[in-house]
Amino acid sequence: MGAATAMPADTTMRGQDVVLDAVSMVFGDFTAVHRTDLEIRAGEFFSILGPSGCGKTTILRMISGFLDPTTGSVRIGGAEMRGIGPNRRPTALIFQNLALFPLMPVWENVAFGLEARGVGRKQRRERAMELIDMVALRGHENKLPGDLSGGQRQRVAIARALAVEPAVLLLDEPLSALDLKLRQHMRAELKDIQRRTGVTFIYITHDQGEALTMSDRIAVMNQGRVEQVDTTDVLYDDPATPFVATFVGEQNVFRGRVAEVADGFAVIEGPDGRLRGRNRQKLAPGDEAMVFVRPERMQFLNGAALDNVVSASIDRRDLEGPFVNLFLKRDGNEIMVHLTNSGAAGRDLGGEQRVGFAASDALVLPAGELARD
Amino acid sequence: MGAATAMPADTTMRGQDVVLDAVSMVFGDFTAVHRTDLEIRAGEFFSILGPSGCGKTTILRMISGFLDPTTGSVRIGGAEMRGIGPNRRPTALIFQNLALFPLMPVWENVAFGLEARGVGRKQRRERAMELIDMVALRGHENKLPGDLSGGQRQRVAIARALAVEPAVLLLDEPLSALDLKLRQHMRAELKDIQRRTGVTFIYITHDQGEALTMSDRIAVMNQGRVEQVDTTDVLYDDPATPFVATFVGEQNVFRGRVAEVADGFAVIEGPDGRLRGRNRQKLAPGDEAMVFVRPERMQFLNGAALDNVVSASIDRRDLEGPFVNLFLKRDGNEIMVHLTNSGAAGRDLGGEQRVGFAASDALVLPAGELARD
Amino acid sequence: MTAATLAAPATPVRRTREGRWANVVLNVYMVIFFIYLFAPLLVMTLAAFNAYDYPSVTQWRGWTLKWFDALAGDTRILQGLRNSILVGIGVIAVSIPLGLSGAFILTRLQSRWNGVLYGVLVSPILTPGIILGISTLIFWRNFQVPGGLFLAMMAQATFIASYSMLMFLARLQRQDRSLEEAALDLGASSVHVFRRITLPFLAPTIFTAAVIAFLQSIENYNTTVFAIGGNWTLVTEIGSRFRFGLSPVINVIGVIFVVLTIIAATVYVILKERDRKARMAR
Amino acid sequence: SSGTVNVFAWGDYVQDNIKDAFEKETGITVNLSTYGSNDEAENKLRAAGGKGFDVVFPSVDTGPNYYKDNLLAEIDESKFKVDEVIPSIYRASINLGATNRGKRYLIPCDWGTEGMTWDSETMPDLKYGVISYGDMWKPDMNGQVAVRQKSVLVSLAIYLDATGEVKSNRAMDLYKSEEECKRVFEAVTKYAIEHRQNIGAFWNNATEATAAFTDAGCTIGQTWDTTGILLHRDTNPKWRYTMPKEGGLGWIDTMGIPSGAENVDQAYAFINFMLTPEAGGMFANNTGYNSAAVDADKHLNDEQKAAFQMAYPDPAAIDNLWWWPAQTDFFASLRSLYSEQLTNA
Amino acid sequence: MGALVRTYGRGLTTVFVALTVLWMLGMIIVPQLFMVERSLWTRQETSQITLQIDRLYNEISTLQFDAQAAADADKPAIEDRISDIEEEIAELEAQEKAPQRVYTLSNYTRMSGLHLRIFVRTIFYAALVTVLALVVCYPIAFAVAQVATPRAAAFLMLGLIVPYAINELLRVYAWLMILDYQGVLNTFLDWVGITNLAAKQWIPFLESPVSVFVAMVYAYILFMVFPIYNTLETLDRNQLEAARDLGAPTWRIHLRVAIPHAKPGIAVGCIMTFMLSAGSYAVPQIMTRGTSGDWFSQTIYRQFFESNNWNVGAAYAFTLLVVCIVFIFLMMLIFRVGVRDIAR
Ligand SMILES: Nc1ncnc2c1ncn2[C@@H]1O[C@H](COP(=O)(O)OP(=O)(O)OP(=O)(O)O)[C@@H](O)[C@H]1O
Ligand SMILES: Nc1ncnc2c1ncn2[C@@H]1O[C@H](COP(=O)(O)OP(=O)(O)OP(=O)(O)O)[C@@H](O)[C@H]1O
Ligand SMILES: [Mg+2]
Ligand SMILES: [Mg+2]
Repeated sequence: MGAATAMPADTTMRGQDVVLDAVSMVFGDFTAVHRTDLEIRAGEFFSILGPSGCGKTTILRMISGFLDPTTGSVRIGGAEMRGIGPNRRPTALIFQNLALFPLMPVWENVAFGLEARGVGRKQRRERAMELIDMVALRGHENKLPGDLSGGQRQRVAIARALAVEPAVLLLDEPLSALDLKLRQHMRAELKDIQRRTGVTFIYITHDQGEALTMSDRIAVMNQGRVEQVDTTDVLYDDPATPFVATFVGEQNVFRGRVAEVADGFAVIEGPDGRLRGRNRQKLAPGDEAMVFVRPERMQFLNGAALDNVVSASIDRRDLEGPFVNLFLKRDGNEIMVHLTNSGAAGRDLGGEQRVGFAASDALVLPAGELARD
Repeated sequence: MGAATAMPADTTMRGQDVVLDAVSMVFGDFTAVHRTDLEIRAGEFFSILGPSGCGKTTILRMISGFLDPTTGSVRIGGAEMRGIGPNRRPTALIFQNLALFPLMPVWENVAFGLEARGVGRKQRRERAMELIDMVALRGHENKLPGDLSGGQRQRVAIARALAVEPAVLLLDEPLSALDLKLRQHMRAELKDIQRRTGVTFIYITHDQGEALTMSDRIAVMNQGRVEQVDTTDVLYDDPATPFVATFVGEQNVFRGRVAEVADGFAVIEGPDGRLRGRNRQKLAPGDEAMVFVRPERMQFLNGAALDNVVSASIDRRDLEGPFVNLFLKRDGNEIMVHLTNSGAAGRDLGGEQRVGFAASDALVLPAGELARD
Repeated sequence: MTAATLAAPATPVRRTREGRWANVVLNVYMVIFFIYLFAPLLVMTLAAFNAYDYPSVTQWRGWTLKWFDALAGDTRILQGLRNSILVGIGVIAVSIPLGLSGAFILTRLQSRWNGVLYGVLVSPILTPGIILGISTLIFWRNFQVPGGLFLAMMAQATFIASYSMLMFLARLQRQDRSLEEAALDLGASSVHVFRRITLPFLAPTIFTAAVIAFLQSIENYNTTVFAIGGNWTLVTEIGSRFRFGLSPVINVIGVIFVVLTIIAATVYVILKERDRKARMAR
Repeated sequence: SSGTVNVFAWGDYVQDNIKDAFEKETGITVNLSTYGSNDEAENKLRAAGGKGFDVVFPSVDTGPNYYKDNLLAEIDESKFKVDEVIPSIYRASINLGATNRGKRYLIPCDWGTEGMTWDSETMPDLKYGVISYGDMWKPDMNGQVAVRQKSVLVSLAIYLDATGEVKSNRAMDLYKSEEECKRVFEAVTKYAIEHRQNIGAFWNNATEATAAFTDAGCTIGQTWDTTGILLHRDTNPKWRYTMPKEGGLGWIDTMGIPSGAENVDQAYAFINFMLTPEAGGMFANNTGYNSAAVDADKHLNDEQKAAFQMAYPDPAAIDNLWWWPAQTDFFASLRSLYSEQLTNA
Repeated sequence: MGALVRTYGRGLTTVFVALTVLWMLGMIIVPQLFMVERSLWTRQETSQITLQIDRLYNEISTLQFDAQAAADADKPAIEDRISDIEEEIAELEAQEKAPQRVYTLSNYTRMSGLHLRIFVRTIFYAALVTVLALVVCYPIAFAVAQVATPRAAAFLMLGLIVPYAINELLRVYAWLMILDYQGVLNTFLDWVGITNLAAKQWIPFLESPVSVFVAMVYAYILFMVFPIYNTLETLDRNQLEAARDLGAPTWRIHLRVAIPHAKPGIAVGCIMTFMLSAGSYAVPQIMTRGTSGDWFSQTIYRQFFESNNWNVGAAYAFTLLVVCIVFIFLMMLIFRVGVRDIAR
């Protein structure tokens, strides 16, 4: 835990920006990535978030140079990358399974990129030791990767990638093999290393928690397309599509048809009655629409008047620790209410309940594909 | 999803109680389980929760008969079990990896226990079909386990174990191989099956979320010892030891020495000043102590007066979706504040802050080992 | 299908520039290698259709099928084939049970002797074939058992059993031991567990091991030639014909085996491919 | 009579016509196994403990190898028609290894020679009366000579005895005693190694011998009669075969009954049949060897007669033959020692 | 053993143990011990006296044969001669001793300089074949394991296996047909104009050990390819990519990542190839037609089946076995692999 604070900053590195310009990737007759434009700023922590198979790795491999885009171009620091192999790009890749060299001790792993560049053994080792210090692994330099813990291995992979002083670090779900606690811990550490080195991080994940906690900006992908690029808060509060709305965080979804629009709000009519929410995408009356409300914005009606009210019966109460999730049933539709564990949260509830939410907490979007459960 | 509600109840089974009486288990010179007493009531959903390697599986194997306790005795339904092999105990075990027989179709898997008891093929199949109905797998009876989804396999394992009409079902982290969503779904289903069959479930897990959501009672283990046995809410609100306090859910921990005691409260003096909390374990002045406060009970001082106040600077804000975790730094010590995502939660905060908590939300315990991060 | 098209880029790995040159070299090498691999087969096959009395392709005397007729009438070769099959079946019968027993013991024996036992049981694989033949011959001499089909079978089984054992070991190592425990927990007796869980699990391996044992037996020369005594198998007959009167009949045998193998292999690949597709479809 | 007889013979000895004729005449079924060299026959029989076969065809000089391990049964001269065998051959065979300590084990079946085969197109000057073992050791013959490891040292001894370079009583000293044998082999091997570059191929059996000329590029060499004759007849008439002036190496193949034979009566029937004039003639026509049966030559075909004429243009060629004496232990082991030296030189 | 009984019960366990013991003792250990025993004694050679007796007997037989045909008048003389000889034989037989079995190391120590040379050369050549096979097979194993698509890999595998459908002897013989004087290669070169067969100008491939190497590498390719393939197949492709991403050229990727990973496979392949080639009888026999030097296996064969000296043969065989064992241990040491790794 204390590792992060003890790490010295490394000032030899500097991030560069990455621009994908009308890039697409077709394998045979399957389009893995549709025409995409993306600008990643120098020195930012940028995440690409999406379900499995949506094309995240493909984008990463185009940036790193293992794949040539079918159309469009990749520019790093302004320089066109077509025709430049992975070993000559200012990028370094961290693989999902880390791909540490199991037969080399830690320091040789870290020094491998230097070895490949013909740096002498002594210098290599010195520089490797600096990086090993940076990731707080001093004392482990002669161990084999197999003898390290998951988190330590993670740090070796980072040090190895940083050893070649990349301007852009590409991380392909680097935490997915770790267990929950360690994953949460490494989030902070990764973020910290990024801040100290100033290197551009492009981070791939299908775990929204990871993306939300670490990133400056996030691109959400679905089936080969980028659906939204925004900061974490905007993404969470103002998702652009039903997919983004449901993929990032939990949502209660109500379907219906727009009945009225006024003042940036829309009223939807559906099986759950009339519901009012923000109409950011300027839907017109008659449009098929969906209303999204976060479970934590749902409230029990203890006398308070709310814009929208639904009644349902409590089915289950899941104590998750710091919070409690209540599940309410309504005609086979499930409504989820998120309550902070106030000691007695929801414990005294039972039977039919009326829950509601403010119109400003609800978002109306055109009907569309939801993220698969 | 709807499966659980569609399942008919099975009335042929009845749970029995399990008593561990001064049981311990020594491997060579390593004591995996220290002298333990445990009473599991007939028909309850009992979980054993603890970190990896703490001895959970060992306890389970002693109950199922694969291991003989070094000392003490195991009684099931009042009957002493020593000398009775796993194939003659009224228990059935569900393995972490399920251990379905890959070459037998579902129904043969389910019927295996009956086959081993010499029940005729026709009867076997009939009974198997009943159980397959019960776990809502009708239609899949002739498939091989390899052709089923993770959740379906899970249900086959349950049906197979129930086929021998055990009084006690032992489950060894049966959900750990599933992905998050499915895991959450199966929790409800398991709980439901337990409720309908009335069989005693002894459920092993290192995932506190699982234990909290499903169990009637939980035993928390650490390094071969049971530290607390209680219902979920008690465990969360009134942990008996620092280990339990920190293993179950998140905690902010403050160290110090008891200065005053009065009215069931104690005042602790330490590097964070004077802090007041509930003194359930009747510590006396001068005792080394720790104060535990859940992150969701921490509050920012917006004028409100609180018993305890600490000032610290905001270091990091992790947006987790429905809630936001704020991390404050104070002399290298980290304070975590859990806020429901109210749209603007913590976004406007910065710099030095004063946070506090009510004395009734804080718990004072004798100083001791914390759960490893 | 040439080696070059086989190695055609299929994964992104080889789209890299630096890899490209290395890949050209590798492809060229593969082509040469496969020529090396198949040239003898081609020569062998052609010679089977040459009317010349000795196996040859340079002394071309016109196409003929007469060697196929000659093979059909060659009683020694046919008898040799029968003997080979007999020995092969014997080898299966001996080496599969031995291999299974060895594998079971090695997977379960928790003792420092395990390593020693393992060493002894695989040693026949690492022993030159002629030595196995010689020692078998010398050993059985003491019991007045002369060289012959039986000794050939025993000598072959000595090392083929080791191969089978290795296959069973590999399979058993992949066995999930909790399966057997689960069965026990459900009330099954140990014999029941063996019959219902362990054997079915091993069944495919037993089948492959039997096929491989049979093929190895048929193919073996170095060991057999010492132990066969006055009798003969197909291979020792071919061997002795090297010493006396080789005719293209031998090539015909080769051609038949090649054709059979290609058919078998193609069927295998097709089945596997279908299996793979079926699995992908799920 | 009836039953079966297990015959273990040289590959070309018992061909279908002989087998059919025998089976038709006696009603006995022939079970045939074949071998390609004396070593093979001897060792298979030894490995099989003398069991499994009823008739074998060892070369007469290898007899002692069988006696040592009691692999053969004594011939019962009452069951076998001695008159069928050419008497001079029958007599000569006694000393060549057909008997042991007063008992006969082997009956001559046929005889043949090892002489010179050469390419008459590139070497038109060579012919019977001129050609010598020495022609193989001439300086300009690099890689063109084919010889048999087991016999080349003996023929060379005969040649060097004739030229006077190494006296050996026409190679008979090789059998006299171990010391003499060593002396002669030593000298002869030295000579051979000095001329090693001439040797283009060693052969050990008929196939290899043929291949030596057709595939390995040899133009002259020492071969069995059948190799030379068949090369001449089937491959190219330019190949010739005849006796060198020092005398060809003569061998006699015999028939014997293994000690573990089970069908002894049938074995005698088979042996007697093989030595009838008709069978003898058939045999000679089949193989190109010369039958030891009385009157077999009356049944020779023209081809065979012509071949005989080429190989042995006059009776002196036969009189001058050098017959392989019965092997002694030291001869066998020294011969393989020195031939190994030659091979690995 | 406890675990065995617990899983399979007493009855089955007994069967397994019995079969394994039978195999281990009756088929592996004891036969080898018998071979070693056989290599440790000799029978004294028959003496000159025995030879003399044999010859005298033959003389009697000849005289007896002559007597049958001789005129009656000559018969007494012949019979006298016979009885003289019989007396002589009786005298000699008194001196003749039955050959005895003597335990000695002479079968080993008396290995002639020539055989020793053959032995050393064989080991050297076998090592050379092993190295050659490694060099030839590594790229193939790598290509099949790492570069080819699964489909192509299946076909490549098939291509590797098909030549093994025909027997080793035939495979090697096919090479003879290719490398011979009038073989495919020389004929081709003749056609191209490099050689002139009619003028007896050809490239004597067969006359050099090269031909044996070519055929032997060919014969044992599978035994080298498969173990290496098996290990390389488990090499995570990401490691290769990681190495390339870090800037390593192809050769360094192999040197630092792929080859170290394939070490156990390389060790096993080398052990198998060495063992097979050092003990190969058929390949050198066929490929050289006996003209170039022998391999030790041929010498062993000759001891058994030509010189009829099983004891020396057993001694030679045991020597070969010892060298193979030493080689195995050497490889295991160099590549730091255990016996267990040979299990694949
Ligand atoms: N070389 C290839 N040939 C054909 N299709 C490919 C290839 N590589 C990837 N694909 C396909 O492209 C799609 C996107 O793949 P990609 O690996 O980018 O997904 P991903 O988002 O990284 O998924 P995951 O989270 O599972 O890693 C997938 O459907 C995949 O099957
Ligand atoms: N047969 C055994 N011999 C020796 N030690 C053992 C044996 N079985 C278990 N142990 C040890 O006992 C301790 C407890 O093991 P156990 O399997 O009960 O842990 P667990 O709580 O189930 O852990 P996990 O969550 O990782 O499954 C471990 O330290 C383990 O190494
Ligand atoms: Mg991916
Ligand atoms: Mg466990």
